[in-house]
Amino acid sequence: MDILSLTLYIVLAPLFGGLLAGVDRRITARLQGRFGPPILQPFYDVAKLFCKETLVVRHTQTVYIIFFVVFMVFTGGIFYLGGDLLLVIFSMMLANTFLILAGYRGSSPYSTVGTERELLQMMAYEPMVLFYVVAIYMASKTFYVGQIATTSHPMLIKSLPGVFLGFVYVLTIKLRKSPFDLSTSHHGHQEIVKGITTEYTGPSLALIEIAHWYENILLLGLVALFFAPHLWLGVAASLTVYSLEIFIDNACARARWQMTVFSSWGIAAVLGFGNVLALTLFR
Amino acid sequence: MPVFTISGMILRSLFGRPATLMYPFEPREYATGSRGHIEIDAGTCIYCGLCRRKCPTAALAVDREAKVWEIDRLRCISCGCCVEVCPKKCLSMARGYSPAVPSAGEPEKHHA
Amino acid sequence: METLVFLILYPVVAALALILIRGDSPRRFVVVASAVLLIVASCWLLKYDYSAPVNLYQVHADWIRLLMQIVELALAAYMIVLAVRHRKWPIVPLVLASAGVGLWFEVVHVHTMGKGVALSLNRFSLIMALITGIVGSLIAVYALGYMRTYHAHEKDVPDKRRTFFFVIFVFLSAMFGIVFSNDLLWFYFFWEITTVCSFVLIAYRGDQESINNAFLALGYNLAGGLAMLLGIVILFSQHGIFELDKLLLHDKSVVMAPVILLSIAGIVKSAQLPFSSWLVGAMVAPTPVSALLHSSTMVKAGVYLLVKLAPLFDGTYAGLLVALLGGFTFMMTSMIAISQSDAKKVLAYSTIANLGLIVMCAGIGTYEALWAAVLLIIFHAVAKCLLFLCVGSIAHVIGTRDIEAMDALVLAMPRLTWLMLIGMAGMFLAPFGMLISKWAALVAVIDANPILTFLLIYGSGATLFFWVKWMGRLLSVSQLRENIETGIQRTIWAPLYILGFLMTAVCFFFPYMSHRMIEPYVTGVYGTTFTMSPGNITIMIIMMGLVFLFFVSRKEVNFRNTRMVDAYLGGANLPGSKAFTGSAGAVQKIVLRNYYLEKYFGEKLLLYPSIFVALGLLIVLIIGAVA
Amino acid sequence: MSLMQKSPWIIHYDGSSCNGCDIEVLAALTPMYDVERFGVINTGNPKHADIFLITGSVNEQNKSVVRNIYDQMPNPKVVVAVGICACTGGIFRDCYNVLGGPDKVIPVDLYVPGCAARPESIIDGVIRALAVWEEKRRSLTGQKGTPS
Amino acid sequence: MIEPQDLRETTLERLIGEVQEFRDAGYRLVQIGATRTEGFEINYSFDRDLKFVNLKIKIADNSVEIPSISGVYWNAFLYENEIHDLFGLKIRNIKIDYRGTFYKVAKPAAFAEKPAAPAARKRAAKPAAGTEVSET
Amino acid sequence: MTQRSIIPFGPQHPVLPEPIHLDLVVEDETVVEAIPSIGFVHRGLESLVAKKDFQEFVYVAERICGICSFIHGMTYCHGVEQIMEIEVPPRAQYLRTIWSELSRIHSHLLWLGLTADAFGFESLFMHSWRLREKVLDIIEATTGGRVIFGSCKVGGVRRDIENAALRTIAATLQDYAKEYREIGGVFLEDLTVKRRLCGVGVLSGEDALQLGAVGPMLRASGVAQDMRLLKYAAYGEIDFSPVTAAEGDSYARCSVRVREIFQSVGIIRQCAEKIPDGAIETKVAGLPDGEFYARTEQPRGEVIYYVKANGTKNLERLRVRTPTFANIPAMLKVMPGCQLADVPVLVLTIDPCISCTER
Repeated sequence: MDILSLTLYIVLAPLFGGLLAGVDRRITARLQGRFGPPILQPFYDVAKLFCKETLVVRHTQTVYIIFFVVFMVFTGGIFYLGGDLLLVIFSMMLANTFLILAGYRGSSPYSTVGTERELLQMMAYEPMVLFYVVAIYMASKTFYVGQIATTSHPMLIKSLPGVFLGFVYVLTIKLRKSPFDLSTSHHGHQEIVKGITTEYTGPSLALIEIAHWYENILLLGLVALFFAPHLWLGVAASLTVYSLEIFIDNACARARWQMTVFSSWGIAAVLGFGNVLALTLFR
Repeated sequence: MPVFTISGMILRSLFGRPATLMYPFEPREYATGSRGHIEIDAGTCIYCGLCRRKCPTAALAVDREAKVWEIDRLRCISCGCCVEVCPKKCLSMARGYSPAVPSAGEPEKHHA
Repeated sequence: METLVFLILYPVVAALALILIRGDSPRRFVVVASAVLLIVASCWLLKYDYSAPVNLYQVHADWIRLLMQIVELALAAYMIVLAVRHRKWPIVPLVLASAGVGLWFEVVHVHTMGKGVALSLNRFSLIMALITGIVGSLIAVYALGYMRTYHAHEKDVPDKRRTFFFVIFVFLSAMFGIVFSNDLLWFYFFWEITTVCSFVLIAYRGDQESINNAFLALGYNLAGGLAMLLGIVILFSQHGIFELDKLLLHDKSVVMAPVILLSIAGIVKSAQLPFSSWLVGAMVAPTPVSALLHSSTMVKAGVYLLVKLAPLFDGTYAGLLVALLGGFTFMMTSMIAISQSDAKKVLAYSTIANLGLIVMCAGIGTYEALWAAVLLIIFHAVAKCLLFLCVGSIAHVIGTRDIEAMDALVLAMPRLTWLMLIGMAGMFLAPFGMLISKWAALVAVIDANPILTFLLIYGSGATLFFWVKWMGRLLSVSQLRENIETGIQRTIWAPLYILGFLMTAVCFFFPYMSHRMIEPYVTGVYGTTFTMSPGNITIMIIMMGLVFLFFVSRKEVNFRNTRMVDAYLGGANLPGSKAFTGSAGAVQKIVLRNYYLEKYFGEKLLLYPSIFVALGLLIVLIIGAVA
Repeated sequence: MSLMQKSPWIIHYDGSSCNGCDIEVLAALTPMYDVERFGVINTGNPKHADIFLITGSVNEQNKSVVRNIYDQMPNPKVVVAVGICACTGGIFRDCYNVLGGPDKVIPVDLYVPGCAARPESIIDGVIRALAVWEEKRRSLTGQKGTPS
Repeated sequence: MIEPQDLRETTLERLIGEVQEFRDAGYRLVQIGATRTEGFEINYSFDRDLKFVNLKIKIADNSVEIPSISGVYWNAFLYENEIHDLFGLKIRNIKIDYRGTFYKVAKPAAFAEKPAAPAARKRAAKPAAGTEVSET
Repeated sequence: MTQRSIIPFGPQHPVLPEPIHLDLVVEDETVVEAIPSIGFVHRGLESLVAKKDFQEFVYVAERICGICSFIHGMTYCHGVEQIMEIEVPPRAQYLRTIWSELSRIHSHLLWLGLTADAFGFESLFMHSWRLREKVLDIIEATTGGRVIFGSCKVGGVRRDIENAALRTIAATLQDYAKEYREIGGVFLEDLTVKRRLCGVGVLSGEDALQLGAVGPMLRASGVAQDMRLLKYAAYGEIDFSPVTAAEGDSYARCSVRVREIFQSVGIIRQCAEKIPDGAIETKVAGLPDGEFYARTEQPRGEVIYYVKANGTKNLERLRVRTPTFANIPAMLKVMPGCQLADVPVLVLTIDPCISCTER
């Protein structure tokens, strides 16, 4: 059964991720008063990128991207096959570390600034993500996603409202949406050009895009975990959270890094830690 | 605390019609008098060459003997200077821009 | 029993031999030979039978205690002479106090003690012995090559290599002594020797700065030693216990006061926050010293004591305070490490941070915490030693220890860079050691106290930042550099390769190691143990396989038609020269630097408030002990 | 219209143009004309771009910049000269510092006339450029590995 | 004339002194321009609450050293670098001196050639109002 | 080993519509030093004066800059007319005022959009430019060109607008003003926008005068100076007062520009009411001889046209000093000490028109 669900995941996740990105771009365009691209636009972009020539600053920069994609798929695999939640978080961090090393490997001023900002972003959202894991462990007594998804009869959201709100706040950083799209963002004009992906062209850029799709699907899975036993309620909730993110993306200016890091730490401390405290006191 | 102050505008444009003119599919009609491209009524032209001298970017060429009036669309900045100065008023400014061309190519020729 | 005594005494013999040898090649022979001998001996310990939780060994010669007392007095005299010569007045009362109390205790009580159990051996001390034996002797071998280039570079430093190797091997024997001794007086004796060794080695350079730092370290450690001595005296006078194993069996509420005094000694020795400045100061010593004493073995002695006392801390008020102190140290020092640009300072702060993590686990005292602490000790010792040695060799070749000078090191010194990357991966990257221990610590901490979770989570955020930043600096290439990795002796490469292999081996075989050694020890102490579920272990092994594949894979893999081109410089680049036309027509080379966020995580900003808070915690701990 | 043609990413650089054509290129992105309907994104990075919209003529100082940007674009790539100044140097043709259109420095595939080329003519230019791009792509993949 | 413009003549020596006076009087530097006549004319214009004043200096050729006024008005360095590049005028100690790399131009000092002898066209019927150079 | 990296804020950059190069010496995202290098758009069009006669040069003058092209043409004509003592009929003066105010509105909306894009607020950029398109439609209807109007010439204007059309224009602008108020409100009240604009690039009034800043840069630091008070074109008969702000930071400059949009709408309404009938141009006879400094108010500030003629059909010298050239020192003074994220906002805060600067 594992092999089947693994292949199913590996095939379906990018499709949903791509569709999600397509719908995202269409809604963003409509919010901006524009007609917007076709829904399958992300797939056209990736198809075109695969047929482009590869330009490299250093010959060894592409291997990091390949490992970034491999680990991102691996992380999603662990999560959707009911693996250990902590392992999912640490392996996601490992995948992001490879992306950051890829950015450093680009060794150009803009990709280095983008990489440093990606590091700041990672430092910003890590506390909240770890509080997320701690809180879910405390509420459901297990780390295994499989067991959490099936056994926890009172929905986790009831006992973890603070962690849910904190996680949605930090999701803006992970989804690279507006107030916190410091390192690389889909918006055309950014002061550090394209951040980490400045030095990556053609196929490696396509791989990065596909990895982002996997990551988005994984993040929405993490959001859906709060509504654990009811699958459809979880899917609906994560889609509403995603559309909320799109709305915030179009309603905020980009924040500076200090605002990003210290506000995320503050939210993690207040909402995440507060919720964990509440759990320990009233257990 | 005024956050998301633009939400009214963006929600209105989300649920309203997008402001896009769907250009290539619905042709764009230009305002009257919009400076598009120069047209010549070859019959009335007396090939005096006044427009050629007045053109700021030397886009026109007039050959009195062969009775040929030439215009290089890639040089004409559609300023309307030749239309003003033409004694016979045979040049006119039409609406609509001149199309994109793959290479410079030789200028358009008009003769009697 | 014979191997234990051999391991304690042989290094002393080797040390004496080394102080007499003048020439370089005989010294090399003795050091290599004794290194091999120590490794074989400590592996020989594996053959022992560990069915019983702890094996105890009587030692019938009571002249040993007399010998120890004489050596202690000699050391005290030596320290007083030096303190007077260098006008370091606070040292003198400390030395007098500890020598006085020691002498008084000897005269009054020793004859009533009777035959105690002097030495003991269980799986935890086996692990510590293995670390000391293998890592310690590898460092000694590394020191041979390192000291030669060290004196070639630093012409003004007097060549005292004979005393250097003498003290190194004396230290190794003291370390074995600490690990095996069950009798608290023996424990205290070896504890004081390591303090003096560290003092001598830090002052090796002889210039004013290293002397000040040496005395600073001496002062702190002597205070710790004094606290331990008082603990032993109170323990014996009130409860008649002078052996560690009996102490562990005793009822914990009664014996809490001396245990807290002992733990304060442990906290000082492992440089936890209020006392962390001596370890950062000790970085002026040559790198093998920093590697041996100040990251792998000596500071581990402090933590060894605390982990031994961990069962007593389980659920007690003092245990929570020790855990808070450890966690707070972990968080603050990780954040301070972000703003450091000197490589050894970063390693020092990271060592303090990881020791803080181990102290936190010891403070919690549950079985998961103990399992995590032991695992943290193993991974940290191997990884940090590899990193220190690599930084030492790199600093010799490029002349500076500044991280920014290590730009494009992967071109300049590829082998050393990849060894450092393995070390760093061991330190913080997901499938490797530190993650597993941090994972277990998280599990242990969740059940204990949410505030500890807070400290652990924010600290791990900061660790990620400064490690990846350093890794990136090694890999990113702002200007091309040709290979300058020549002229490094074989005696330096050998230990580095062995440590690199050891690091990978430890990470790959950690489930086997945990199953064979750590879990039996934990069941021995608590009856139950924390076992990693087989599902997770397989996933981890797969991840480690993938990362290992990355380290060995051919890095040049690319898509079909690939073209080399310049970096994006806004169109102003001068083709192929990694530079661009700046303003006023100047040719501007690409310069890439990391972020150090001095304004937010600076040492000045964070260190003093954190020392203040840690002092508060300590005072509450002491009041708890007295009341 | 093969699949690949549906996502032409453009990069815009202003040679020595009077920025009339530049704001028209930017206007083409905005709601009234919205070139994103055709999948066009204005990336600022030559390494991600397929179509190079250059406005304005080339002068002594930005000759090397235009060359650098062109070299940093991965094949298959198309150059579109927007505006009369980019086609033939326009009204500033006989200034001492103007070398003429970008075709003096890089091969230009398409000329979009107009003094301040209207957004509609820029959209037409981009659509025609797609055909040129497709033809180049086919020739690139046709002869394995010899980029045009 | 929509607004009376006070155009004054001055010499190289008195330049720095007069510019300092304008600075103390609260004037802001509007522009420094050069013109190629037989020799060269350099105009320094200042303005305070819409009152416009211009100093003009005439020099024979561009080998004459002109003192830089960026000591008094820091932002003058832009204008001085520009007239140095376009007219080839030598200007001493500009605060930020680009030494000729301010503009990378096809023809250095392009504005310095003598203009072709103006076709001696008949003056317009109305005598040119000309400039009442009011000497104040 | 210093911890300073050098970032080329190069000629080509996604945030810059026009090429300017800044060498940013950066330490931890704080800009330590910014050294500019310009000249990427220098065409040397002032040398065209020798090749084109003074009436034909209007076409060149208009094409110095695309955004404020009409005011360039008008200032050139104003300069030549002053030398030749030509009386421009009042209706032409009013039409010129209306067109320059229309180009001020579309230029400020363009600037608002670009600044929003610089600090990462893409939907604000799109909406600002959506509103700007409406103004461009009005301009195209009246002059035939969206960006280069080409409706001004020496001695008057080329096209006329009937009074009825003028009144409808004033009315439509009046209800556009409602949407301008909404978009202006986002710029001036939104918290995330204020966090990116307030306190960024503070320039005191004293410094602004010393550094020769002009236009909104100067008015945002409290100095009420507007060239339109010189009463050229029809500004004599229109009552308006310069819009100023006190703080002197990017937020103040943004609020000055937003309020100037409403001021321009007001001016156009007054023009539509007061415009007299009559001819729109006078015959130009003779040749100019003499020199004059024509000064008018562009959306970016004060522009100087030094026109020197020697009685021939070609001008002897034309010197154009545009406002961005005067504002660059102010930008350079304000740049060190800011964050890397603020560099695009600061570069855009002087509303750079590089093609104006380098002619």
